Amino acid sequence: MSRFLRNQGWVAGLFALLVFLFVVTKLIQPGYGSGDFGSLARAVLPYAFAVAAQTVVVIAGGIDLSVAAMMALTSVTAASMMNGASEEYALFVVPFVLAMGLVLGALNGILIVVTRVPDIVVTLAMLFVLQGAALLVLEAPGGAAAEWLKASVIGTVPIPGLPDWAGAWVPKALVLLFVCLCIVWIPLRRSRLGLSIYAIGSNELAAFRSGVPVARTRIVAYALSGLFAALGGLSLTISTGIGAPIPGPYLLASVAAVVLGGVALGGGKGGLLGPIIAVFVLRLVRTDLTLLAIDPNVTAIIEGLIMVAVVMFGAFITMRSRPAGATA
Amino acid sequence: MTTNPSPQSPLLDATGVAKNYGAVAALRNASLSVLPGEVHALMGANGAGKSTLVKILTGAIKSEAGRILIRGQQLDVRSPADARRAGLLPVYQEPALIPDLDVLSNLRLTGTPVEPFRAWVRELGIPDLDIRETARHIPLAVLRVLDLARALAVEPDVLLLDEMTAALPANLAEKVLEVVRRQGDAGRSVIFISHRFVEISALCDRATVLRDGSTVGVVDIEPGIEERIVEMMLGTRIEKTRVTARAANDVVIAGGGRPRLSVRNLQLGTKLNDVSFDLANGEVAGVFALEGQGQEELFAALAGSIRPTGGSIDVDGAPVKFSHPSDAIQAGIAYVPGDRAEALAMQRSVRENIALPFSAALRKWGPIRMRREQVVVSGAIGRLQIDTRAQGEVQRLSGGNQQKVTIARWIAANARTILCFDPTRGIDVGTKQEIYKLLRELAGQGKSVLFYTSEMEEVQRVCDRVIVIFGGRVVDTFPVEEADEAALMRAAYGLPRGAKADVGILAEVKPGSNAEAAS
Amino acid sequence: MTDIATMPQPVSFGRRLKRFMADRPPIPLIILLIILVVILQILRPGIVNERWIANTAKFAIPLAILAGCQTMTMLTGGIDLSVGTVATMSAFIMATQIVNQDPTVAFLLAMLPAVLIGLVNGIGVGVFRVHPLIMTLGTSLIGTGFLQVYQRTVIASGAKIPGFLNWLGTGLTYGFPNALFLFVPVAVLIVFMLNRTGFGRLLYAVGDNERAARLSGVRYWQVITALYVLSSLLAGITGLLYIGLIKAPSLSLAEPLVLPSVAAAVIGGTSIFGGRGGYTGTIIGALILTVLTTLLTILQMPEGGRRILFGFIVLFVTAAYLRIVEDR
Amino acid sequence: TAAGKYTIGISNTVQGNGWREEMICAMKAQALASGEVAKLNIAHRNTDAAGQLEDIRNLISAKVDAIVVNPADPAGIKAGLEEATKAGIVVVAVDQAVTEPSAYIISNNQEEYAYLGAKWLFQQMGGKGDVFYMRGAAGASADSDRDKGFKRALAEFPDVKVAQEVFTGWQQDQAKQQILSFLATGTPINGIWTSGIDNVIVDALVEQQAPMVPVVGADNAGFVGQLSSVKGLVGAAVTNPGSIGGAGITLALQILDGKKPAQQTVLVQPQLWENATEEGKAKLKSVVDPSLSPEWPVSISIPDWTTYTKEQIVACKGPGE
Ligand SMILES: Nc1ncnc2c1ncn2[C@@H]1O[C@H](COP(=O)(O)OP(=O)(O)OP(=O)(O)O)[C@@H](O)[C@H]1O
Ligand SMILES: Nc1ncnc2c1ncn2[C@@H]1O[C@H](COP(=O)(O)OP(=O)(O)OP(=O)(O)O)[C@@H](O)[C@H]1O
Ligand SMILES: [Mg+2]
Ligand SMILES: [Mg+2]
Repeated sequence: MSRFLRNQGWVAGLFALLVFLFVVTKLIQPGYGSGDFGSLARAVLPYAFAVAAQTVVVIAGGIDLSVAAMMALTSVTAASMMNGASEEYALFVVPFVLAMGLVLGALNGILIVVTRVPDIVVTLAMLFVLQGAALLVLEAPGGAAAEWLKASVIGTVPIPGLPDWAGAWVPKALVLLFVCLCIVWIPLRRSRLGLSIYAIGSNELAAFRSGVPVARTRIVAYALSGLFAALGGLSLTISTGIGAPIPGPYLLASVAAVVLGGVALGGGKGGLLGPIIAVFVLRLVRTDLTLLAIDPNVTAIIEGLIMVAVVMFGAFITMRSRPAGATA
Repeated sequence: MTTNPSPQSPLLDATGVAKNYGAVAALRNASLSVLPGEVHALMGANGAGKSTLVKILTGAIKSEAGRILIRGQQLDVRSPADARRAGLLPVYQEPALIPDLDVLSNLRLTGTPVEPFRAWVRELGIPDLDIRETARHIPLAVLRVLDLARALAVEPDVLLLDEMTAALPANLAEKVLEVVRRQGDAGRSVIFISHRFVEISALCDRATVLRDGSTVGVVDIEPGIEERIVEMMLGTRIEKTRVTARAANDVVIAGGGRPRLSVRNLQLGTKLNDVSFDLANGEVAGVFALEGQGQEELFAALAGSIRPTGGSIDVDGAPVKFSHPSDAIQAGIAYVPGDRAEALAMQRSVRENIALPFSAALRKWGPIRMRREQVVVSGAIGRLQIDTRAQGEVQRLSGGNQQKVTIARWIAANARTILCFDPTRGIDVGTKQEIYKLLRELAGQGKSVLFYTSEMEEVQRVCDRVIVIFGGRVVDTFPVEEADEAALMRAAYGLPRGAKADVGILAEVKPGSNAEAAS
Repeated sequence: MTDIATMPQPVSFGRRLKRFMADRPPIPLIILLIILVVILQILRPGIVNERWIANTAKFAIPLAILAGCQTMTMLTGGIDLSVGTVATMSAFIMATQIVNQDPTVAFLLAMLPAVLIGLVNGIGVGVFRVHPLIMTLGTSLIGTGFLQVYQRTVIASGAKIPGFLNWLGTGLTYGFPNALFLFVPVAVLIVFMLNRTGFGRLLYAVGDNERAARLSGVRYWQVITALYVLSSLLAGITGLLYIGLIKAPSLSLAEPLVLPSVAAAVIGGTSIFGGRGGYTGTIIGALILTVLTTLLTILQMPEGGRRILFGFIVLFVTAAYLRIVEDR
Repeated sequence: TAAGKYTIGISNTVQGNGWREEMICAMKAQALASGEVAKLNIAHRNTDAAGQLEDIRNLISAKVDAIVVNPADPAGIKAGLEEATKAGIVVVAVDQAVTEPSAYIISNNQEEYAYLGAKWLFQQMGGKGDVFYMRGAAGASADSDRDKGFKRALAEFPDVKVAQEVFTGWQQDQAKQQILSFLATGTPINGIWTSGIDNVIVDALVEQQAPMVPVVGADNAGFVGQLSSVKGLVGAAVTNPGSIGGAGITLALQILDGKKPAQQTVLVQPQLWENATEEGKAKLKSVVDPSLSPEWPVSISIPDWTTYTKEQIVACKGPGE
């Protein structure tokens, strides 16, 4: 039990915070219902994929500043490919765009390994490159998305045996999110590859000495990040029906959620669940601020304060929980 | 070189291996040949290049020259993963478990079968391991054993153990030795690095001796071989200058004066129990202990690095509480840690490293008086005879010179008390002599030194008195005249002074080894 | 594996040249800068004239000062993402307070948020050990929020650019930008501080090996707090200079300088992991970026292509520089 | 305190820019002046179309009576607007059109904005010469609309060439660096068209003592002031009132009160104020307002659509504040 708390305590606390926020939301707006929850799930979608993309590389001991630009590029690519094309064509577009994310992510990793330039600089340079590429694909917002794709995040998933009122609380967007993340993450987490990603983030030397192919693992981590970012880009196209070449606010949001989710920026620690819950928390805070009609200017302050306060709190308990006599 | 004609062809055969770290030649011309089924000792003084050779054999670092044959074939071992595939499995001097993964994940990472691992762990004396525990939270000694069990579980052809037993308590060390010997009996080869002759003679068939990066001999282990090995290890440096260094200085122990440092009932979690002793002005007090008996914690507590949980420390008769090393420094107490990497800013110059304490206090943040600093720093450099050819970055200095920088810093700062934790680690014999002399000189000037060493003979060369620690307690305090190696060893194992009991954990394993242990 | 490595070899000219440059890091950077200028001159003959040099300096100076903040924080292994917000805040407050206040009072008011944000950053990083990226990101969000709130209170009074700042930002003396009157002392001071003062030594020491610094009696939190306050103060002063140059107070005035300031420090050879680097390289890094921007502006190519080129050039310059300096 | 009965939600996706800030203040002032609004619920931040969808859905959850939105993209928020209409909420888009058919639109005509200014500029240039084309943010929909208008005017003047096209990102510092770099190349130009980042351009010309060429900008206070005060500057300000936000509130209230407009779309046509003629100069004199922030458009009200006073919009207070 105590180990569970030590390993999962942060995620559990975050989850409790999320539940608390739902209660608060219900108090502010008694009419808050399943439909509103569906809206929340749809809003979470691109952020969740962005944060998943960031989480993988942060666990591997890196950072990816190109996440948002990658989402923009994959989004405009998908939107322009589907523009005027048949519904079936989208069946080809989706895997194409995902493969593109994978390859471009791997390119990030390869550049880091080959040039030996720090991650933060390589991905910063790639931020400009991908942004530029997005502008070449679509100079202005536009394009289209297949109807069936758009429908894939609207409404709920009928689950046999579940009463209607409960089924209403299972929005498609949420199911889609969890299916996509689980398909990639769960097998990965259990696999040797996944462990290698943790290993190079935790202690690169020890990982190397344990026989982990460090360079290859780093490339794979970035490739996965690219894949998640492509999912994020697709989800943007799906929810808005267009592609926009200017990156949205996903980079900073992803870094913030990663840290709130209990993933150490040094690497090696944490999982995907925490950051995803953190995304829900941040989006729900946003909802609550809107429901309360708080002065928009104050919301930026509140969001910043929450970020700083939670992280400071985390640092504070780490400091407290260190064994007596340990160095400060 | 002692040839040992053998009907078998070697399993592993390395010749002419060389490796340079910048200005430091870690290996010049090392060779090593291991037969199937043999437990082969790799011996050499500190810094002789043993660990470096193990790292090269297992692909952790690249050599610059040399030829490595495995089963007669020249395999390209570029990474530990390749070595693993070739049947070579190391347990390095530093733990290799991933700190943030639990044990099970660590096993999966290396493709180690779990059940054999568990069996080995039990065999190695840890019956109740929780395989779900994160490596970061496991004590160092247990981690070392797990590292070994992980290697054993895949049944490697050649097992390379680098100072496996150094950090282990006696009971675990004994189990490890048993297991290793059985490996040999089962026809697998083991390369075994240790500084402990008892272990070598109990375990090994042959030994390869390294000196200054070159193989200087291969010998069969037989009774009485120790002197040969020591001779080979140390080369011409063998002539013993016992106590002469000390005698050269007239020891002035300030009799009757207040002790410089007075420690009473010091307590630190489970690591230190009720430690009490005094350190006088003008005295070099030795601390002797086996690995991991609480000596590191004692030094850290005196240096203000960690806070004791009980007891008191008095400096010049006045009680002090250190909450940060700067408090200790303020009281004139400086700490030279054993690990250079802990004490030096590796990318900075020698000068900056030596002058670092001058800038530490808030009121010293302003412009530096470069001329004055230059004088003080070069004084210290001169005094320790630091080779400053590569002084732009400390990391380019040789290990011994790095170690000298850590000491020079406090000579420059004129600290009144120096806590030296194994300051001669990885230092060559010439430099060692200089350091011994320096410490004596400091004492001659009325300063006091607390000196921990892992090498027994240093105690007699440098110290006035020796404090022996075992299991976090002071078990004995000798005047140096009585501190011969046998007496020290006995005390270090917690045996009462004067007891005639056999020393060494393997006393009953191999009759006849006690004689060597005491020699 | 061969025996060649152990034999003495005649040192080739290339190797000697490389060693020469490796020991004098600014030289390869200056060469890179000259190459860029030559390319510019070839593309637009006649562009490199006195006026162009003055303009380049005008824009490089604010960037170089902010990059100085990054250099100092990066030496300790940190980063300061709040400099953009701090600079914007002091610029905006100065421009709006000068309308009704005495210039000294306005100046003090303008520097107040800089000090506060620096202090909070320093305490968060130095005492609570929050990751600098998150800490400075959080405070910059909070700062932006406060600026928005403040902005509404001064709409009625309008804004004015003090003549002195105007003179400093845009004026020329004998063809030299007046901004040099601010920059030269600041640069000399930073270089002097990093090389010749106790505080500068501590920045390097703390970033190189915090434990070693601690054992030498250095109190980490003091150094870090002072550092972030200093960084914020410099950012605040940059804001004042920048408003004199741009002459239009907006709520996102200096934000676009943040990422380039990081890039300038990295190109200039400061290690993002701490302990290595210096300000001279950073200044040249800022010049390189400014020239690069001009170069891309005059290239007749789509915006997307420009950004792609920018990203790749930044990556190439950093990688080439690392190769030259690191491999001895 | 407010006597009104409606709650109106506002969604805006660009923060920190003078034009957008004026738009928000106009909305607040108009809501207050109308006396019909009890509360404004403002979602005002930097985000993209997906983020705006989130805000719109949150406003639906908050059960507002009407939503006034400045769309991040005309098509990108269609789904959210549709849901709002289904929930019985009146939707009004301001500043730019939206593709959702049930939404009402009151917008500045961006294409016309660019066309009007460009045409005037090309005429000033005598129908020939080189123009420096300083666009907005690459990839923004308002920018591409304006590009259409600019290109339309360009097509009418075959002898006018674009000497250089740059994206300012609607950022002052970037624009200034671009114009300075460009001036330093010594390339002769005959006119400058800007997408509303205008006063820094004039500043640059003055600072560099470069030959004055005609400049087209927007009706920002700073630029309008320059048109009447900078010696030798010939130029025109095309109106792009941020007060369109106030008009949006008015339209929403009219619909809530059952007075639906004849068409779904109301376009506010831009005006052009130039200083080349005496008549134009007089007009400029009458609108110049040095007390406003230089980034704020001077057209702080729109006749027939807004009823607040200057004090009210400058106070920037909504009902209940
Ligand atoms: N990374 C490194 N950089 C520079 N020098 C190194 C490095 N690693 C080892 N050395 C130097 O190489 C020499 C051989 O080191 P090695 O670790 O092989 O010694 P060892 O025989 O294992 O000693 P010990 O008994 O202390 O473990 C030493 O002088 C050491 O300082
Ligand atoms: N910046 C410096 N450069 C060179 N030597 C220094 C420097 N600072 C201190 N020292 C030397 O180090 C030794 C101890 O310095 P320390 O600062 O502990 O002195 P102190 O007794 O505290 O004196 P003060 O009252 O001046 O602080 C002295 O010999 C001093 O000359
Ligand atoms: Mg070793
Ligand atoms: Mg003193």
